[in-house]
Amino acid sequence: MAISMTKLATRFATGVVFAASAMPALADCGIEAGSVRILSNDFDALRLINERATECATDSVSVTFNQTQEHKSLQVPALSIDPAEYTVAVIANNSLPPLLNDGLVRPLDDLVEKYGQNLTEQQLIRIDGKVMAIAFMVNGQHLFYRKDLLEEAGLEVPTTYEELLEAAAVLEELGKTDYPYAASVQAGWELAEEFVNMYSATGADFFAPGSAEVAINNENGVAALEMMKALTEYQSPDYMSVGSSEASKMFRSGEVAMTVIWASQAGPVLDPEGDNPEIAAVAGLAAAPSFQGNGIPAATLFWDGFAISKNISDEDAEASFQAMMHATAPEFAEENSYIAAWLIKGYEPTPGAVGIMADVAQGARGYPTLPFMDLLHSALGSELADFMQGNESAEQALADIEAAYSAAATERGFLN
Amino acid sequence: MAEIHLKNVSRRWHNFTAVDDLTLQIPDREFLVLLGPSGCGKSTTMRMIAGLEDVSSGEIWMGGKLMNHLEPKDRDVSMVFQSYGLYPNMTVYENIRFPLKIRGIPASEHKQRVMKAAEMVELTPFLDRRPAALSGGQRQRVALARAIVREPNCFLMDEPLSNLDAKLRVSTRAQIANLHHALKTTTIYVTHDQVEAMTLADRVVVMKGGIAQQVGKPMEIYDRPANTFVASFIGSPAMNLIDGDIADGTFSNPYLTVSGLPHAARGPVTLGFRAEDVSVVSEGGNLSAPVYSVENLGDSTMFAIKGAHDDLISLKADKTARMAIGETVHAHVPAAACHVFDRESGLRIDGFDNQAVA
Amino acid sequence: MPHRTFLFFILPSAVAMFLFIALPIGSVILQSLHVEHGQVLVEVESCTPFGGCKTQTRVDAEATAALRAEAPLGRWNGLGTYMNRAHLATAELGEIFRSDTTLREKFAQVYQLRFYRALFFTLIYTFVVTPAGIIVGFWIALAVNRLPQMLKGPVIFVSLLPMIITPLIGSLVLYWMLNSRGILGKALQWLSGNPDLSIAASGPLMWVSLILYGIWIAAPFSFVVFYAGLQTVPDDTLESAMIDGANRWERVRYVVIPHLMPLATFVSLVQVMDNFRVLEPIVGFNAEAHAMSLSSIIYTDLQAENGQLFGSAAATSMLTIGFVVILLSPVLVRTWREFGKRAH
Amino acid sequence: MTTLHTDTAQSKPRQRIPLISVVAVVFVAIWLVTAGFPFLWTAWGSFKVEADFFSRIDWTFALSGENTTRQTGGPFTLGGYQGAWIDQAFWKATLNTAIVTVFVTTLSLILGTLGGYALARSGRRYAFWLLMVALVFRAMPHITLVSGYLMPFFEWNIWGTLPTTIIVLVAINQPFTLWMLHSFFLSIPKDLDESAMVDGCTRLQAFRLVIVPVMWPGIITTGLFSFLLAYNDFAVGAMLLSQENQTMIPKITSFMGSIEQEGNIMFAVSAVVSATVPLFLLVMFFQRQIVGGLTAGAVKG
Repeated sequence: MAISMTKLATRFATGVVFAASAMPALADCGIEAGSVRILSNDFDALRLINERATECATDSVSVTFNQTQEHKSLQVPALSIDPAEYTVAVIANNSLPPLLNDGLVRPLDDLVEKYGQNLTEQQLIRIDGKVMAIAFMVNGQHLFYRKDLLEEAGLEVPTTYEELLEAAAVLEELGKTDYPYAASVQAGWELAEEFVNMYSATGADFFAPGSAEVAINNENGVAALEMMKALTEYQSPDYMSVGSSEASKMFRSGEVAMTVIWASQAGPVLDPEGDNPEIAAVAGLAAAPSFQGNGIPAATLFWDGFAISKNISDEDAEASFQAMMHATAPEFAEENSYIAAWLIKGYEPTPGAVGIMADVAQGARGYPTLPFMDLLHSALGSELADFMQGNESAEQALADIEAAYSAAATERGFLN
Repeated sequence: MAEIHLKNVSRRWHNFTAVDDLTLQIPDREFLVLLGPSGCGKSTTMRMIAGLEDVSSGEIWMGGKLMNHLEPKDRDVSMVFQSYGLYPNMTVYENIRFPLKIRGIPASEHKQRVMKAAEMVELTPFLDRRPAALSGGQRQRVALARAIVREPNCFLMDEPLSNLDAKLRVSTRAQIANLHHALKTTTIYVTHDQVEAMTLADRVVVMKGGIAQQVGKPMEIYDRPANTFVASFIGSPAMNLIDGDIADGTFSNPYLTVSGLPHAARGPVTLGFRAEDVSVVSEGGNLSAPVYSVENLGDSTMFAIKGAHDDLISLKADKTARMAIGETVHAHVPAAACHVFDRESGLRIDGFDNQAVA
Repeated sequence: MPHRTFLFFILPSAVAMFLFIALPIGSVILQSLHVEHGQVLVEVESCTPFGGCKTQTRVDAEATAALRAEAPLGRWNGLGTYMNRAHLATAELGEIFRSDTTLREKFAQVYQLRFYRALFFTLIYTFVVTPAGIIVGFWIALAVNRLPQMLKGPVIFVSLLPMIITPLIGSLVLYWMLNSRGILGKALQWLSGNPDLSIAASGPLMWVSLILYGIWIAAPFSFVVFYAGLQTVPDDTLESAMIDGANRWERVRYVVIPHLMPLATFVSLVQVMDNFRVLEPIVGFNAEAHAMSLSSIIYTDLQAENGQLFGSAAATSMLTIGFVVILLSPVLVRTWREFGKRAH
Repeated sequence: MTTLHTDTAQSKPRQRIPLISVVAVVFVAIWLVTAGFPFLWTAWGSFKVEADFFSRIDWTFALSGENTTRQTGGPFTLGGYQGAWIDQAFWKATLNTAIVTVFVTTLSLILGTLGGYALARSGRRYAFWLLMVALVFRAMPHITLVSGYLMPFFEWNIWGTLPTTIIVLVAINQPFTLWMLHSFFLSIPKDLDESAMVDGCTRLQAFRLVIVPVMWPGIITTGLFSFLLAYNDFAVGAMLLSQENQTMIPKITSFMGSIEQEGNIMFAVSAVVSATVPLFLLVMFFQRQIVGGLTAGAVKG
């Protein structure tokens, strides 16, 4: 038993890196000494970055990381203590606010000046004039469609949701797929995200300027909701349990002709060696449709990036920044251009990034990096399900959301 | 050597008093029986001596040492439980050896001492059995052997015979009497069976409601019960107790008149006499009533009649006596056999003693 | 047992429970009575990769931290959190009941409130699954008890499977089978003759599935307890019932069931508590659209994605405990009586 | 034993015996399928590829293994197992789970037997109230407790380690362990520990040498439930363990993917099947003790 375990361990330990301090340095990151401790979400692109960061480990530099889906629950308590449990928090625009709210991350201007020669202006997340985080990749929702079917039906690629509805009607008539359309409207976070996308495309703000008062209970909100409801006509009756992954699978297996889902699904969808090569060959990507004719794609862009802990020594902060600079160096983005849409200098968009790049080009809005956005998102997630099932009116739903949000925001001290 | 002394010992829970201010002096080598109905505090008293129960107030002394706060293991007593308390996972041998092992007696002595104890209770053939494979009587003897193997200062026995059938009870009782004779260890024995108390005890403590009603040698208690409770508890059948009035040495109630009693009291009293002191006569006598039941016991015949409060009064007659239910029986209750108790308090009224001894 | 000995034996356990359950519960109660400090909001210029630089609202971390340092618990809110819209919603309830609507409409409006929606499902789930699980378990126990000796082992083994499976995984396994493409989902479509039938699309079907799942996972526990209990049914009583002319059902009714009653109390005690905490099937079945439970709203409140609401989760937790105590109070009273009897 | 059917032969009209037996057998058969089929199906499916087991086209692919044959050359594949165990280092999570369960079970039983014994033998009111408080503790949703641990654990620098998680699980498990063991101890006669004490044992010796040996059925039954709690734990492990200490269930859910990235569901399926195997073995070996333990008095209410 013991012997076989050791054997297994030696054979496969190369696949997983736990504490890299014992490993030989594979790259010279120019770090003299320090401890780098990374907390990140758990998906492939971040896994690659984390592992690349561990290349900086030397006798005097230790690099460890913790990839977990619970990272959002952990980051605030883990960075609140002194010294912080982690020196680097890999965050996205929706997970940065909690750290900012509590003042747990440090300004990076001097480090950017010293080590950030490869950074582009676009990567610098500036808050109140200070660089608080470095973004390195982008994600967001866009349209996936079947070139062959649209062609067969004589349709253009829809650029607005109004067009998409018409196209869906035609495709339904055509009857080549089970349903014309799929969207990620699984009850909870994804349903709320879909509303955020739709509402973003109206160009209106979510909150009254300068306050935490929610401002979605208006005709824009009603229009967004009614469009979401109208789209369900062309979706599988199971739509309330279809998330981005499920919609992607439906598209890949030829059950639907169009879907608006996360750009990170482009990889599996376009994979010619996946389960469905014949679909991969005819899949097309385009910006998310706009809405109400103002041309803004109904998507919210997310950037993933990192921030450095405040409660650590300057030496560790410097080491951490350098390690992350090494991990997200231009050659990394070049080598792994298929993994994600990088914001890193030297990245050439691949065919899989066409959709997200179109979103960016057409002015899709970023997901609001506001301290109270998560509360609104949560209220949307729990209150929208009834509306989507036709149990209440759009006006009622928006009123409920406003009430639920206000209760939560009061508890958190944003409203009085 | 274990002289045991209980000084004003009480045991109370919340609002319930199990033992109330009990004082007892138990000399070394005595066989003391605590006798009483269930819930009278006799077991609690024993458990306090063993250390299984806290003492609420008062002191327990043993061999000149204050025991109140000692753990059971430090009191050098051994105990036999009503349900035997055998260790089901150990063989008979291991069960008997357990106290030796746990008290750190040198292992070299174990075998010889266990064998000796087993021999005394005739268990030698069963030593490698588990308790589950033994009969009730055998289990009881294992418990006895386990108690004697250690030669403690004091044996405590908590109704050890009550789970045995009638026949075994008699033989085990004899065995216990014999053991005490051989070992001469101070023994405290709890029972609700007055026959056990009478046959085994050097002294008996009759208890009720947590209070010692009478302490004395078995025959003393039999002959001079201190109150109506003791009188009704000791003897088989129990003493007949009849309410009536006494005046000028004559007790009278509607169906019984006894004269010739000492002039020690007057007014309402309870008269006690034992069935065996009565002589059933064909005519006359001072008692006459219709027969309620007849029991032929072989060596004698018992007649019962109904008293004023529907209580039964037993009369012992010759084994040849024959009567039908409903016939009127006549009997003579001799004044010399009568005990007189205060009606109110139930306490024995002094001045009748000398005649009572038959 | 003397106090000192009792303390010695109970101490390790009591310390563990005190540190990791009582203290957190204490802090949970404290938390539920407070709301956070007013966050100091400022307008700052911020720049992101998309849309360039804009004026946005931020929390002034330093000013807020200063407020927090003064009173770390936040602002005293009393029972405010318990009464707000996310919990007992007293104000909303009052309005609903004052309004001039039919009872049916009133119910629908109350059902819109998150807490009552969760409470309603939790209660229905608890009160269907608990007795149904007990009854199914009891019948399995009776039937297994009739099997030939050699079959009993394997049957008991298979019967215990739903109990030992990790709840989250058990619910996933069943959901995979039940969804419209799974083997059971297909079977349902075939049986109903409706090719579009899908449990994910229908509220009532989802409820039925959740409840069936609950019974599936609860029955083995009752089964194993009742089966054990059946082994101790006294032969004498059964035989005298037979002589008294009782048929099989009457023997079960008048001898076996009374004998198993104490076990049924134990089982229902455990099961009411477990069922009242139902969470895993709702997550595993992707059922949030159709069903919420008290635990699932606590879970939602604590998800970092949603901007953790500790106070709100704390209040729901305390209300949950309150309901459990009410549900269990008959058993608690009984235990108290028994304990009193045992005391001397 | 078997009282319910020994009586049938003598007292009932002949023709009713087969009927009721048939009903019972059919009922048991239906139950067995209900209880066992999901496991059988999942175990079978774990040797297929996703396109078969979760076929969107035809569920019968799960039986025929069409895509499995096309993709791997045979109707069965070990791909899921290889992916989970080797590529994703599920073995590491298994090892962590083994450590956690062994320690949680052992510690729960040590603490629980001591405490349960005290509660069963003390007739005092505070013992009753302790039991009641423990019952209320059991009603507390775990997730609420866990979120409260994070801050202090980080502060004391004990977050992320196995011992911390083990102690938390033991504590969370105590109310149930105490209740169960307390009822077991009630079924053991008081005479036993009292005679041991009179024979010269301290309370602790009496407990260790006399009571524990006769408690084995109860300890095994309670131990099984502690084992299941530790083995099946998700909330505590997911929040309190760092990556290298991750246990099986959180690992399996991480195979399921997230919004950002699709998971590999077949890894999850084969990990689920792998995770169920030890439970199978456990029930197989301890079946007699579980039932026996329950009979011995765990359940006297």
